[in-house]
Amino acid sequence: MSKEFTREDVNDEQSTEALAEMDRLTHEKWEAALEDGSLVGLECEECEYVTATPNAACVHCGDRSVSPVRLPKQGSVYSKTTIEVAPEAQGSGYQIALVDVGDARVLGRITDGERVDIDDEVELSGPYEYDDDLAPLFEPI
Amino acid sequence: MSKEFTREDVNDEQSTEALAEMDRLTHEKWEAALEDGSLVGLECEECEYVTATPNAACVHCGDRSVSPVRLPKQGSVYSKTTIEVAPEAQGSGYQIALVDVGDARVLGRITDGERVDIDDEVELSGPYEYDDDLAPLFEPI
Amino acid sequence: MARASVVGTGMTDFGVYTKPIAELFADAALPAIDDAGIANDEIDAFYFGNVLGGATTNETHLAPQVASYIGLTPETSVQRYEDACATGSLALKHGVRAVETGDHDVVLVGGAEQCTPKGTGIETSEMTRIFGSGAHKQYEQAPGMTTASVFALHTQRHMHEYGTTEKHLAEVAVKNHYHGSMNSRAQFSEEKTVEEVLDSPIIASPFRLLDCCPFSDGASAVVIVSEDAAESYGVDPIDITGISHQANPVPVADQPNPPSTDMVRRAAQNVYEQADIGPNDVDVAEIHDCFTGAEILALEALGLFEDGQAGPATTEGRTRLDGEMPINPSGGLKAKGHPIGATGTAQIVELTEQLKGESGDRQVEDAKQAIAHNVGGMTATAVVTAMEARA
Amino acid sequence: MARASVVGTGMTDFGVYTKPIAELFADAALPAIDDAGIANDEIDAFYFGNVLGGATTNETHLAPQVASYIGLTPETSVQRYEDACATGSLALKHGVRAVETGDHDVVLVGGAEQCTPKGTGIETSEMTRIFGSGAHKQYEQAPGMTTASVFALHTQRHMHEYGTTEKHLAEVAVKNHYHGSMNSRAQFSEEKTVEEVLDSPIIASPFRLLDCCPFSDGASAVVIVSEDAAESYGVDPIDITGISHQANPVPVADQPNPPSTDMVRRAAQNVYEQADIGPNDVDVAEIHDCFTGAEILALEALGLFEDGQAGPATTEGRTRLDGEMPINPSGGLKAKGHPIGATGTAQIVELTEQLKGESGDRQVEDAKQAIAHNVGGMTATAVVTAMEARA
Ligand SMILES: [Zn+2]
Ligand SMILES: [Zn+2]
Repeated sequence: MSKEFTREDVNDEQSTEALAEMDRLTHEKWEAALEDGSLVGLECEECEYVTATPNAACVHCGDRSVSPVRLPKQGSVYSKTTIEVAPEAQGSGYQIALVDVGDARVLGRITDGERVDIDDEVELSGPYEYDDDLAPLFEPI
Repeated sequence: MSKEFTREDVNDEQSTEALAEMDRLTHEKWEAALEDGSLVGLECEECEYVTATPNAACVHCGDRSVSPVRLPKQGSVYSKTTIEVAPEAQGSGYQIALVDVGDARVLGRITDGERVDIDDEVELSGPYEYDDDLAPLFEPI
Repeated sequence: MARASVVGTGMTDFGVYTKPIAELFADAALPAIDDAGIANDEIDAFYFGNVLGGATTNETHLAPQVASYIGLTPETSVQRYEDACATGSLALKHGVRAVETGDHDVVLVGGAEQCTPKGTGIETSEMTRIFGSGAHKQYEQAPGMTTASVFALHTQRHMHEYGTTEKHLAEVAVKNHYHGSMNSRAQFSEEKTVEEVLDSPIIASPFRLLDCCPFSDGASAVVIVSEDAAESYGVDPIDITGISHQANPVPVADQPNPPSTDMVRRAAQNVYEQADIGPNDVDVAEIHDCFTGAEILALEALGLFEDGQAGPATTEGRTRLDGEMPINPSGGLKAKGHPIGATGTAQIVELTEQLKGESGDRQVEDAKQAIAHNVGGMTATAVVTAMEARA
Repeated sequence: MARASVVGTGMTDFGVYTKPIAELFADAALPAIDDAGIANDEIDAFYFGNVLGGATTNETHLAPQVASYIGLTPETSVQRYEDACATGSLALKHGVRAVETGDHDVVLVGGAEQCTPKGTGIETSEMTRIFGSGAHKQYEQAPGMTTASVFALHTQRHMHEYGTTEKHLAEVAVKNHYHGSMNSRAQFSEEKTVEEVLDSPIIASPFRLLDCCPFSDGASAVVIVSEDAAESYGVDPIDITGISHQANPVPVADQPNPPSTDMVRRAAQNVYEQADIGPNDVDVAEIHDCFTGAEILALEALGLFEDGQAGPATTEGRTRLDGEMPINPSGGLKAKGHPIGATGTAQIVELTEQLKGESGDRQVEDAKQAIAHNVGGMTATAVVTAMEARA
């Protein structure tokens, strides 16, 4: 997969202005950011809703004025589950969690072997890969 | 797969009456007949339409009075095609044909290596198996 | 005032079937057609629900094939619907619209599905992957979310906020197995105890094996006509007084609290308005209890119990057959089974029989008003249907 | 008199896309919404067509996901349709019904599909198997029937009965590639010669590689409203004056002669009645030319040419852009491409532009009446749609 959204675009030093000047936030750019340790979301100018995954318009109000925003790397667990029966390539005995990162919420994978509970603080620890897709991986702080 | 419709039910000596007394012609019974060299179809009492594959009612008029009938083993080719690109397990360079068997028409496979044309006479030569299903195999006479 | 009327129903026992899907569906459809007392050529349209055929047996475009098998004439308008586990209800919605507007007079609505490892020839881990196909590939499947785990996430949050316990969940399973033990069509005929549920292995915490509905094969069908036409069919019609279909955002991270039942709340409000009833008027309900926690969440979202009260209410027996608000007299998805494309119309079959007083041992007394609740995908779609017995 | 009106259209270039399907669809849907000059919250319902997602990328229940991505609010009624290659037209049929009856005011109808080996990550032989999923598993797939071969069987019989030749078939491909060369959205921009077609390798006799439409990725969308409402959108509306959906028996062995186009003949007759026109009134048509023979069969079934005359007519240039009956000015499925869930509404996009006089180099002069013809499964389903420019 070509990554038009490069390391330079998403590193921590990147200005908020540079982020806002991106074209539509695509899955490809979102994944590239994740690979570089950043979680990028979208904020709606109209209703201020913040989402943690790419959309072409606001998932809350439908307005197209959505701008990329960098989400915090630390967040707290909104809910979690430990999964024992899963597709084979996912393994078993792992956790997933809905994590509140700033004003957004994202579904992430918890580092293998770790256990988190609701309200625990977690930190983005990198991308988790499954079937050629990347997902946020969190570990307890 | 259990075969409640046994060799005894479908051999050539079986009477038309015995066929007519079968419960609904199922795919399982149809396959069992095919395994034993018979092609069994259904005739509609209402509109006399004859089909070559199982149904719960007449595919032509919708009436439920359909009775199993033995179809002739010989038939003539209504149309045919030679297939070069197919699912891997089907191979390539094989023919399929719509074959008129008595008053019914059935889609069959032509024996590997043989070639038939429209109006050619063909004969049922056994079942062809693909993905656990059986289909009629025909060869030119 | 009714939007449509049910004049015929049929369904197979739910369980394991290896026969072709057309043959399976015929075992539901032909009885439904007979129940309505109509001939095949009176059926103007056929709306067929099936979800997984493409992935499991390489079968799409099943509607014309199934229609031919059951003898619907080629003039019949036939099509397939797929909206995950809400498939049957979405097909029903379109059928209701078709007869309500007069576009069609008689519509056969139904579904058939094979989900069991034996029925599909696919083992459990791979079926778990295929079941998960309702989830967002990038933002839900990738981190490892499964069908059980999305309801698990909601239920865990519900437990955190309201004090719902694993024992409350187990009581849902026990109650639905009890109801299912009186339903000869149910996949599970045996009762279970709270201890048995709590001793069963974890699938996705807090859900254990006995908190989860099984993989099922089966089929169901209903014949619907317009309210006015219903009388002429010489049968006892049951009216569909409302049907509402609502969506939630996807992925689940964008769904609002309380635990992601916003679409159910909207659907319930809308359907109560259509039917001119309130939750207090409901005598019996079939609920989408794919997991025990899903029933708890639904009972509250439908307004049948206050938020946080469905767990205790279940433990107190208030949702049992002899309770004040009998839920899932059929045994629900939990005990009756969940052949997903057939589930929506199977709920309608159960409620039609309940409203006709023909449910035998599991009859809810004096059932006049009923609702069905069907959820699709990763809590992305809900359909709520209201039904009423004629006075 | 119109059943609905098209007030906005959008489509992607057809070709190869590896992006998620929601992103692909947005590139068709957002332009369609903009074209209609409406805001997202004015859209009451969204009918989404996708066929293969379950089998190719383990994605079912895509409608809510795609709706969220393009910012449709959760109150929007969203659902998926699957009826093989006729999927988009079936979704359109339901959209037309919804606005005609007033059930919804504004409906977004569209489809997206990824079929290319690169777009799906699945190689050709396996995609051929998945494409064949519209065929009856036991009585069509088992003997080895593929999508190409069902049209090949019909075409061989047509050649036998009417003297249609391989050169006639090649002329269809040449004509559609010529049209496609003027369509920047077409997957193939190069013209082809009869010799090139006849020299290409056999896929299923009589069809050679260049008789067959390609595997394609792409998306298309239209916004439809009721006839009365159309004026208020401040755009130039194009009316849908008829839409008819008809089925054929399955399996193909039970389909009647002439070569299995009975359902198209019924759909055409029905749609001409709805639109109060005859085949002689048609100025331009988009035809389901998945294989060259399919266009020949369709032209006759639609009454545009006498039985047996479509081959010679094509060779004589009568179906070219400057001929008396221009067919597939877009390039058709053959040259434009065939992302199957998107094909039905892509035909509507082309015809809307033609009837508005906005088709540039490939504009059919004075186009006032148009029809679209879309076939699904193993010649099991046909949808014919009639469209008209306002005077
Ligand atoms: Zn917003
Ligand atoms: Zn008949």
